[in-house]
Amino acid sequence: MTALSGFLLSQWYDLRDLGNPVRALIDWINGWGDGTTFHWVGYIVAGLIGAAAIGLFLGIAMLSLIWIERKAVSRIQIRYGPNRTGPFGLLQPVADALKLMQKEALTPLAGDKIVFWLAPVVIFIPTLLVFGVLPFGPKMTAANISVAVLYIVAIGSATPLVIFMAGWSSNNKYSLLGAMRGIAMAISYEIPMVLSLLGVVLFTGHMDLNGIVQWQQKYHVWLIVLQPLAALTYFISASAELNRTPTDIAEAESEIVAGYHTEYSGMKFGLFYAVELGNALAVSGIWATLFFGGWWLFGLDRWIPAWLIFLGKMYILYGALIITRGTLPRLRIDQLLDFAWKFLLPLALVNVLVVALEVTIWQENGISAGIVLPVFAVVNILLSVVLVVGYVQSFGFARRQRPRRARLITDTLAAMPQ
Amino acid sequence: MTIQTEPFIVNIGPQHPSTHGVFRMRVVLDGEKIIDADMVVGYLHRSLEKLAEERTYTQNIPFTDRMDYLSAMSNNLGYCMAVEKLAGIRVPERGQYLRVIMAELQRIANHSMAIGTFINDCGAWQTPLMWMFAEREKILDLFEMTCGARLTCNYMRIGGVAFDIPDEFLPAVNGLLDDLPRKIDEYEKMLMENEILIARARGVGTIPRDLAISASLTGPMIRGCGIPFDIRKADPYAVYDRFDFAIPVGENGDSYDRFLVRMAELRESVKILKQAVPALPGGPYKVDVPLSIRPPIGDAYARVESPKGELGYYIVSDGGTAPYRFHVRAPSYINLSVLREMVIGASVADSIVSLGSIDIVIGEVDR
Amino acid sequence: MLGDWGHLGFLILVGIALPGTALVVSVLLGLFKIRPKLPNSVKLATYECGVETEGPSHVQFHVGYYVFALLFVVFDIESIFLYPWAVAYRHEAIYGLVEAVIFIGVLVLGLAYAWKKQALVWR
Amino acid sequence: MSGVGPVSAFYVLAVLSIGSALMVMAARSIIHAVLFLVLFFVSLAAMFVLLSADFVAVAQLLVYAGAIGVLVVFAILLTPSREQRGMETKFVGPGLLAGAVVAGTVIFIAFNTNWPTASNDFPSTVDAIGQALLNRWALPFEIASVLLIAAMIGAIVIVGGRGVDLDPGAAGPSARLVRRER
Repeated sequence: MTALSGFLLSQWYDLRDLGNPVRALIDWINGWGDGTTFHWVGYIVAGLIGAAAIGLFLGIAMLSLIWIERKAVSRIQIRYGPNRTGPFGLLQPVADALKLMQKEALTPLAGDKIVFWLAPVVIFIPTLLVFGVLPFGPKMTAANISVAVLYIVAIGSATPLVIFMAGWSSNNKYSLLGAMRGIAMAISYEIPMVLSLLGVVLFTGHMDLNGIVQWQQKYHVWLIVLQPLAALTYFISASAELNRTPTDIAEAESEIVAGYHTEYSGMKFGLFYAVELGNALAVSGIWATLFFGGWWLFGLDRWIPAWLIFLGKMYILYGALIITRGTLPRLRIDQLLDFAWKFLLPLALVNVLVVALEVTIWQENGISAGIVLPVFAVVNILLSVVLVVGYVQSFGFARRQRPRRARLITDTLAAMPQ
Repeated sequence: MTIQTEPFIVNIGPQHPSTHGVFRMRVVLDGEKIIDADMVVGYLHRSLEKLAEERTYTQNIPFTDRMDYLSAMSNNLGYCMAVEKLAGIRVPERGQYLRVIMAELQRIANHSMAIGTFINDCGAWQTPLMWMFAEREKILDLFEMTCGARLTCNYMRIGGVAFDIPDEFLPAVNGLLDDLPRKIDEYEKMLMENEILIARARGVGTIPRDLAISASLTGPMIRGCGIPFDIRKADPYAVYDRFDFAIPVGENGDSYDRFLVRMAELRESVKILKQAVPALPGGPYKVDVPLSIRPPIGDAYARVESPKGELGYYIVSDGGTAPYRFHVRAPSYINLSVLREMVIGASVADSIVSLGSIDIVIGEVDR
Repeated sequence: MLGDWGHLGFLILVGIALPGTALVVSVLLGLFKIRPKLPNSVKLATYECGVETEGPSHVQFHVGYYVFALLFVVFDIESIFLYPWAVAYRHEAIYGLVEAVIFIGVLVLGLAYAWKKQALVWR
Repeated sequence: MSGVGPVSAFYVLAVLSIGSALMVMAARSIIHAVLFLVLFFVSLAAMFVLLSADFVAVAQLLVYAGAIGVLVVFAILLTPSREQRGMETKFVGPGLLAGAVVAGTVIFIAFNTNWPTASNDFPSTVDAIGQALLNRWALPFEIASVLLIAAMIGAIVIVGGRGVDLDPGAAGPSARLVRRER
């Protein structure tokens, strides 16, 4: 087997890393002429292939997610879900897309037409840009930049503004309310998000995603074991910005009709819908990269294509988002903001301090990782359990003020108020 | 320092996902906070009360189906009781028992729907509603088995019920009654300790006890305030005085208490059914009454505890085949009257929860 | 490195092209009469649950939003300062720890002040 | 800075940033102006990348495009709507003067600075910034935190920690506004 692996290694036909054939192609292009003149062609071709691959992947992923999401949520709700179009309803996303395309697209007269048309186009860019830095495999990052962790947060902070564009340009009261709620929520959850990722950076000393994955490979551990608090705060705060059910106050259909995209119809609405799924997939992708080892799977990535491992992790983690969506009621905006500022933010700060202390102990005493990492893992897991349970005990409703059943009265006359 | 803000008007309804039909709430908002609210009803008005003056007493029964279309059986029952009171008709035992069984099944079906939509209004993504629908479907199957219709049953008649139950009804209802307590346990486990649901509903839409009394609220609305007012106990009709059941009451009068009361009423209804089904006597299910009955001159008011509250029918007869005056005391309409007090000062999200906890059906509000 | 950033530029192009194509196809379908285009004044009116809009939609908003935006800016800048510190931390761990404890301590003080002053309460 | 790619990228970004900056002033709607401002911030962030300052670029994106953009949006929506539409102001003269001074300073500095240029393979700047913050600039680093907290306290005090009551005089569209404590 090792011989086979060696034979395959990094040849253009080694599809365990889809970067190999691309690199072979680029090398061939770079070799044109005297070997330096045509580098710009190679660069442009490489960039276009990477961008097109991510665009294509995102398109297919969005179609698949429509089906997965609808089917899974149906199962949660004791329904069948789509089962008429194609086997198991697999063609449902295609049917959805066709339907949306041939629907009449209305632009409200009172709205701001340019911004109204611009918003669904612009909202795609942040999603794609986040996928651009995700390592799909050891050498499969479209843009391997050194400040990727902060970059992800920065790109994510653009989405609320696009939501504001959509909401404001509709000239609709529900849209404006939705847009304002969306921004207020997004800015509140960005702080715990930044601080939770800070814990990861502090622990690994890397700000690029490849470096973080390689760190996990080097020490043979998933960061969720070492950083449960960061994983929790990141997951909650990132999924809060996705406008999905427990936190979908920006489009809260039972309150403000459809929030910021109330006025959108046809394909323009479809784009918002697709981006919502794409963003959710991006969050699960980041979660997989930072806390679940990315493309690395305890050495199995030598045999299974790394990109397949990464995709698998991404889709499995997406399941967590589906379950929260299918099972939880929506929070009110003040409760959401309270949660961000009074639960996630202190938690993230505690995490940063604890990690700083641990790294100091580790670095200053030169203890080997084999001893120190298990200890940190146990300490951090215990700490996060204590903190979360303590918070629930002191601030939660369910435990403190246990919901009693209704009082049962048989002698009604005696119980009547006088 | 005060910073002025411009209040702005938002219409919630008539075409809104969570106003349970075509109810319109015109609110004045300051940011998210409601500072004023107007309730607009009448989009579904069909002048049922006037139409009823042109039809015979029997022909009016299907109209009552279409008021609160989620609990047609209870509506039929109240109307038939009013006419029977007017004409002095006694309903045979079997008919009385069948009426109680159907009314209690209807209560379970209605409360399932009410709880499901209430949690939907709290923002859950359809899941509790779908789960609750599963139980409601089984009850509607029972109705279909008995009278052929699932929603607008038109089952009760003056002097009894329209048809006797088919043979397969009793095994089916017994199976359902064995199944239901387990299901209710499951729902209670799922919903009652849900942190988000408690956070969203507790303390939201609180009705003070004296307001509840002075606004003459009934049903789960007043019981949520801790007042055990239930027509089945206060003014027993049919054969309710023979059964042992309790009246669940809440404490604070908020949305969560109303939800708790409805949950507990599911159990109490099962308790009544478990006593009523084995005790179902034989004999006629209906007395013979002429199709175009002519009650003596006079008036009568009969009330039942419909799932939404006190449903009363006031009928004046001039001795003809049609009522001279037909008036409905619709619980949804009267319960809705306190909504303004509930939502002012609350946020948009809270107002939707408050509205959902009232459990209105626009068909009954507007008639 | 610079090349990788350039790749992101290509991604932006794709990010415009992808939804752009969808919209163009949708518009083309309209030209071929597959997609209807029958606007009228009621259809194009602002949706407000089936009744006419009252008053302007773009109104002055509640100040509660602004407080959170201000808090956000402050905390955002603070957390950005912490990132270079986190990367360079391994070189001077103890000194860095002291420095960070002071920095984060001031941050926590601010948070506590905002908490106590009820600035974190949505209204 | 060398090579066709970076140079052409520079010109594209220069046109984009100057164009959007001009549009901030020319836009008729104030919200359009804000959106152009955000576009300007974003193209400026891309400029920082060309200057090998990747961390500064991301910080620019996060703080200016994300945070300041949102702050400006909220500030505009907080202004009474009748004041959002004033195109004429008596501050035209002083504004032009101040603008000219700032522009002059910027041009002077631009021609008198020996600008570093990006290499195609620059090292990440984060580590260097971090080292600087840990060693030479430790005190400013701490003072910055105090400054930020001062800004936050100021904001809370100005807005009034106890909240804002609706002025009953601001009776808007509704005739009977009800004032009620929650």
